[in-house]
Amino acid sequence: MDYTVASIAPIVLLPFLAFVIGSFTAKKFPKFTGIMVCVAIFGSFLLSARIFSDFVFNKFSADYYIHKTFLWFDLGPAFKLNLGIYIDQMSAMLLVMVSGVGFLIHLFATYYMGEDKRYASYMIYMSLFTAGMLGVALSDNLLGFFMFWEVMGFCSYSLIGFYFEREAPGDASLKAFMTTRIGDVFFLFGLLIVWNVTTQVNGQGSFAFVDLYNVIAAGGFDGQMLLGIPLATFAGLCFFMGTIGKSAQFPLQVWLPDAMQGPTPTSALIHAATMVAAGVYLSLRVYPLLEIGHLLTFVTYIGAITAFGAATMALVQTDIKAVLAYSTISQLGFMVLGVGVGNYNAAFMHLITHAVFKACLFLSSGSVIHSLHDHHTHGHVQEMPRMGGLAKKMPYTCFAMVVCSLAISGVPFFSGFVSKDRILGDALIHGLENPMVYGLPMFLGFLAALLTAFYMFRMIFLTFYGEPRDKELYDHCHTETFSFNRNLPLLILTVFTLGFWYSGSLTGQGLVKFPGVENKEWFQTLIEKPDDKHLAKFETYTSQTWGKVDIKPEVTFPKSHYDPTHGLSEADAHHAHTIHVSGAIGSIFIAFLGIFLAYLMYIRKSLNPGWWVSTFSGWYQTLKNKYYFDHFYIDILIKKVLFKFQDFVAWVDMGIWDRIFIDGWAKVNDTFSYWTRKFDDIVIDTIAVDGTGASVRFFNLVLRTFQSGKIQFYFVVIFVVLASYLLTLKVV
Amino acid sequence: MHGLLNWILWLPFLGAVLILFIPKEKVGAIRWFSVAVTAATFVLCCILYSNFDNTIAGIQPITSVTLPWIKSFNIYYKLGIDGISLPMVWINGLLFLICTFSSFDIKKMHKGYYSLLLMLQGSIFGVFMSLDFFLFYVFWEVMLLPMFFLIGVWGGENREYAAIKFFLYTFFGSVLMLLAIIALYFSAEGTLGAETFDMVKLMGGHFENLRLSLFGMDLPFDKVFFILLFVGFAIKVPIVPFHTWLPHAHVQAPTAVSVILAGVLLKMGTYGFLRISYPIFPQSAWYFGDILAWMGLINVIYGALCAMAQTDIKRLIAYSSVSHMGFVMLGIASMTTEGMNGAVLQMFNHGLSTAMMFLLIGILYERSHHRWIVTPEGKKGFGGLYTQMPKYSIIFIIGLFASLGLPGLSGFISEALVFIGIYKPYTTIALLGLIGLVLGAAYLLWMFRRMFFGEVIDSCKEYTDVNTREMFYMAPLCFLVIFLGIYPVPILDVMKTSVGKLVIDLAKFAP
Amino acid sequence: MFDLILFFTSAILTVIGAILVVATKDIMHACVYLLVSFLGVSGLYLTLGADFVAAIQLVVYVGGVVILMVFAVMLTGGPHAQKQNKFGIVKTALMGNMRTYTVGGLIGALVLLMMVKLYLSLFKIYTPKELPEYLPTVERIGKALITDHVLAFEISSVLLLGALIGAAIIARPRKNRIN
Amino acid sequence: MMGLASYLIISSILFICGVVAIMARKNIVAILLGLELILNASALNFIAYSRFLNNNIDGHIFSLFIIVLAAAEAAVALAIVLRFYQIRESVHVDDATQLQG
Repeated sequence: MDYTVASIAPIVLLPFLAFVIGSFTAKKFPKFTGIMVCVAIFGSFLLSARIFSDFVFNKFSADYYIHKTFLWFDLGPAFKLNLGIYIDQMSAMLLVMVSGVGFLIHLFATYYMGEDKRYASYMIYMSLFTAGMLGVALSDNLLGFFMFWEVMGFCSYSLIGFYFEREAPGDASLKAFMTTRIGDVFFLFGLLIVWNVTTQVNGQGSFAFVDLYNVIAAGGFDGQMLLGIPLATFAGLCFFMGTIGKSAQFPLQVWLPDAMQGPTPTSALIHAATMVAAGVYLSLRVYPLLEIGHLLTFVTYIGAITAFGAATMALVQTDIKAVLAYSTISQLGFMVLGVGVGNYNAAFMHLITHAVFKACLFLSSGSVIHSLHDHHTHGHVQEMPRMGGLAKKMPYTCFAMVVCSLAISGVPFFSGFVSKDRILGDALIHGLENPMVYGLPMFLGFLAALLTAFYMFRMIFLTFYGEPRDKELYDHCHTETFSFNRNLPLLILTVFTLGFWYSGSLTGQGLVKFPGVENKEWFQTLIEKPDDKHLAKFETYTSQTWGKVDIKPEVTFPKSHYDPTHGLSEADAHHAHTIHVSGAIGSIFIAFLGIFLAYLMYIRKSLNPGWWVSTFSGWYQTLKNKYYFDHFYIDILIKKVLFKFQDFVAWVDMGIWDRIFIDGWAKVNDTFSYWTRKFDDIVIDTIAVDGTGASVRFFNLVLRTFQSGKIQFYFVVIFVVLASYLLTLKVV
Repeated sequence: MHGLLNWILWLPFLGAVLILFIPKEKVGAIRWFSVAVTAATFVLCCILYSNFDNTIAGIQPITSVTLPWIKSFNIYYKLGIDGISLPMVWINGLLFLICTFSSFDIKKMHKGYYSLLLMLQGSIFGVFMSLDFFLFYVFWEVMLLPMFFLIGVWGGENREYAAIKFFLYTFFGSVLMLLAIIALYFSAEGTLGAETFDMVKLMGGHFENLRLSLFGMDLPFDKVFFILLFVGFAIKVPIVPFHTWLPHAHVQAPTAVSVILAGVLLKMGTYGFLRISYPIFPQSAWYFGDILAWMGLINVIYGALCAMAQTDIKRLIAYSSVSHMGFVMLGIASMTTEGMNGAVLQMFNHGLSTAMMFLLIGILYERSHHRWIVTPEGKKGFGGLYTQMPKYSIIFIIGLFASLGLPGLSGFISEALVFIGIYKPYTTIALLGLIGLVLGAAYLLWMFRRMFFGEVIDSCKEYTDVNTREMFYMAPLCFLVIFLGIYPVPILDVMKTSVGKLVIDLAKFAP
Repeated sequence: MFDLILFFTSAILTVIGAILVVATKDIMHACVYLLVSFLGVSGLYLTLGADFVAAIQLVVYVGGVVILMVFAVMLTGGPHAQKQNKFGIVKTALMGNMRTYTVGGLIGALVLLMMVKLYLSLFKIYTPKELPEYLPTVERIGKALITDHVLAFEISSVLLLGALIGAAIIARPRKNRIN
Repeated sequence: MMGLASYLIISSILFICGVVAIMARKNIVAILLGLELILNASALNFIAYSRFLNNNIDGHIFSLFIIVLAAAEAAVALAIVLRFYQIRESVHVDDATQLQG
């Protein structure tokens, strides 16, 4: 296809230009700015959709790609820094997801933030953020990736701290930026390693993914050590630290719940649908490095711990957004778990499906929150204990939220089931094969799935069903009427929570097929894991310069076909399918069990939540306090260690080094000069110089005493002298 | 073209003299005259930039000036620029233009102030342009004088202490440098055939085999004088054990002087490394490379930690300068193309971002008359500035994020280049340097959070947002910071040939 | 025999006169005793055969100097001098008291020691010999003065003239007296 | 016959008396009297030596000059005393300390 700069670059540039123009028009024309931003993102969506349709409908080839580079700057022939775009199937899907979901969220934001006095500036930040995420998706190299990644970090900072009149958003934004920053610097170090290795192998450093894959295939990392750790492990760990930071994995998950301080569409766009997904996307992009660095087990554990830990924390939240925030962390944990167990495209699929339904959930919660206005505090209500029975008031929102909750819980026919089940299925295979290593992550994964179903429906039941617990609030809540920017985005997103969009079969494994959509496992077919065996194809990948039209006549891209055996032998494939089916059945059971438990507890009230809380109050407190991570980081690591240490250093600097050594040295010199001055005064001046004068004066005094003018005294002297002369004279 | 450097160098001095003839009551005339002089100088700098030939490595012959000065000692009036000095010359022109605008706030003795400011500009130009050691030293010393008075007269409440400390500290360094210069002068006869102060002739590692007898010890000549030059330049940079003049000077200096101090003056130290220490003593540069790299690392982390503990904004930014100059040192110590380019670019970018920060603090100080994030009584010094001064806050955010190295703003590219450069020779240092990046974000954002978020505290309710004049001089910096963050080529193209030559020259002496 | 008598008489006059000059409390008496003493000295000159010198001694000293002294004493108010100096401190008595005499006595003893030391050695080497007869000295002195000692002679004449004029000028009363 | 020793003893007595007069007296005129005694003692010595040592005329000449000097000295000194007395109305030697250092 004839891709030129004009058909690709605007995907990023449109929202970016909307940001630039908007920053000048925001003050004067807020409405216009909001519309312009939406239009710009819709433009990105159209261009992305074109690419997507091209990739999926026309080519349908896992090998099809577009790679364009341009020289950013060079420092002589030995150092050229290229930026560029790289679109393969994964980027194409991510692009369409980000721009599509992003557009819907923007649309919703025009409703949610419409009355806010800083509506326009909110919209342009969102626009810049979307540009950043699209840049991440388009970037052909790790440096560009990193740059857009950081731009997203900045936008996240600005948007979390959007309500800067209050104190809490300030803390939350600082925490978010700093926590992700820790991951980012490791990411940066990973970049350095990649640059160095590519320089060693190719003689020309590069950050491009393709070059990275080629270098891995060429064994560029083999046998290299860094600080006693294999270089590949080190590099993989660095990139995975980026994931941990950005995707809020254990142990850096602390920032994401606080990030809910931002307006709700922000939470939907940044902290659920896209930005946090960028971390997982990074892990997927550097998957070969994780593989040759033997990090997958580690990744599995991190994912499983995160998924389970966040799910448990979500159990006790009373804030509707907090439940969703922890659920996000938990789902991200599932994705990372998927990466860890090697189910590359399931992880990516979960990224996409999760983005859709989590965006929808957040927007729905935004819809709920926006409707509930507390006339006493003049603020919106987010606390679930004050809700209840809202289904009657908000039928559309309720519908969207229930459907999305079904999807996230892993109920069949919904997207969450398709993607999550595949991850759990692979975890099950690994767990059964190697229970000593993968047993625990598998177990935690299933447990987290159970908890997910439970807490999601706990939220649904508490919010929409039962009796309204705050009657006044309920009465003030307006009945929802359909509006294009409030309900339309929810409903559109709801449509895409259905499983068949993503897979032609119920489980996503081509096993239980939907009627009429046989062999449409496009997701699995097109996303090919770049593991050790599949790296060879990247050697043929070439990049065009920026301005040229993308034509690859000499290379043909055969249409890909779904391989049900996934390259395994017949027996192995059968074994895997058997386990997957049993896993699917298990997870269906688990999902319904979770929903049923929630039903028992919050609708039937046959299980009393209060009894559980009082019985396990220690656990309850632990969960309420987020396993004391915040306490540990802020109160102990930062306040007790870092602050003390920095105060100590500053004290050493000014109190010891400057005051004692530098000023002390001045003092020493001062003292020395004081004593030399004293010496000068006393010895040189007083004694030597004045002393000469004084001695003259002294003898003057003596002689003057003799020169008394008394003649008789002279005679005495004369005679005494004469006598002494004569008496000593030796006269013969 | 030949006279261009002369014009750039002497125009500020001329202005400094002419301004004395304006009656001191005519404050407006004094201000606008100095603006005119700096603007003219800046225009000349731009002409210089446009006439610069990127392909020539080393000194540009077209602009060089060589005139005999003191013939009997082989002292020449020799000016010239290359890719390393041009960015510095240009940013000097720019920052002084901005500083004259920002100095409209000063309250007393306008004539002397502007005269000294112009004199300072001229002498800094001289440092960056002179290719004769003697001339270099003269300008290096002349620079101290206006600086001393600018801090000592127009500074804060503890200005005399700061000014004297600044003066003595840097003077101590220059004396060591003078010693090295004289030693080089006399040793040049044995190695080069004639006694000379010419930097270009002295370059190239001619002093490797010389020995020096000192206190009965037989010492290598080049290493001893490398250390002396190092101390002289390190005080200017400042490298950590020699840095304590900086917080005092910054805190006490008036805004414009802080800007110049952080924006241009500190770069004289690193410029000295690139122009003098390294080319003249390449063997020693390799020999001491490890130590320099570690010192750079210490600068980065130590400066950041100290900055975190500060409650005075200016002092915080002063320490952040220490931290950022550490990156420059890392880049220089790496001796790689990327690292060196990164270092020079970082010199330029730090000049922009830190100038922004100091100007912004100056604007705030103009309104608040204090600079406490947390007052000594433990109360909030500022709060809710975001609500109170939205435009100011936006500019502040740009400066802040440029300073902490956000991609898309200028600081990132130079820091990334430095890290790419330092990774290969000193991997451990690169890894530890990351702590500096985290801390760098931490102290800046922590400051931002405490000052700008939350409710507007009572003392901040009177503050007005930035006015047109302030906007006018902040805008070019904002633009440059963003533009160079996206497209650094205009600066990199100028420097890369010269820096590349320097790296190649140094690589010849690699052990 | 005559010589002997003359000698003893003269010696006694001289010694007694000298001692009384020191001892007396009255300045006028002291002048008179000085006169006696000079007479004795003149006699001693005669016993030594110095006829001309003895005559000059009589003429100049006894006839001139001592008279001058007497006039001086009379012109300066004699013994009636004030008892206090300008600071109001009581001055030592004009003719001396116990303290001044003690000092004088000590110095005198010192001089005596000197004399003894000098003369004892002199007497050791001195052997008396036969003395020649007395001869008139006037002619020889006159010749010596205008031959060998003419310069000293002329100088002393100038000196005398100077002393004369000087004394006259110094003693001349002035109008503007310094108080 | 009388020897040299007897003359010398007499002149010594004269001399000592002169010295004591100079020391003990405070009257300038009285001091001058002591001075005259000393001069006479020396003159007597000259004469005695010239008689007993070589019997020539030189001692006489010296004595003559001493007498001349003594006369001149007495004249000037007494003039000074007179003048001093005119100024200070005193002949006390302790009042004449104008030449002290």
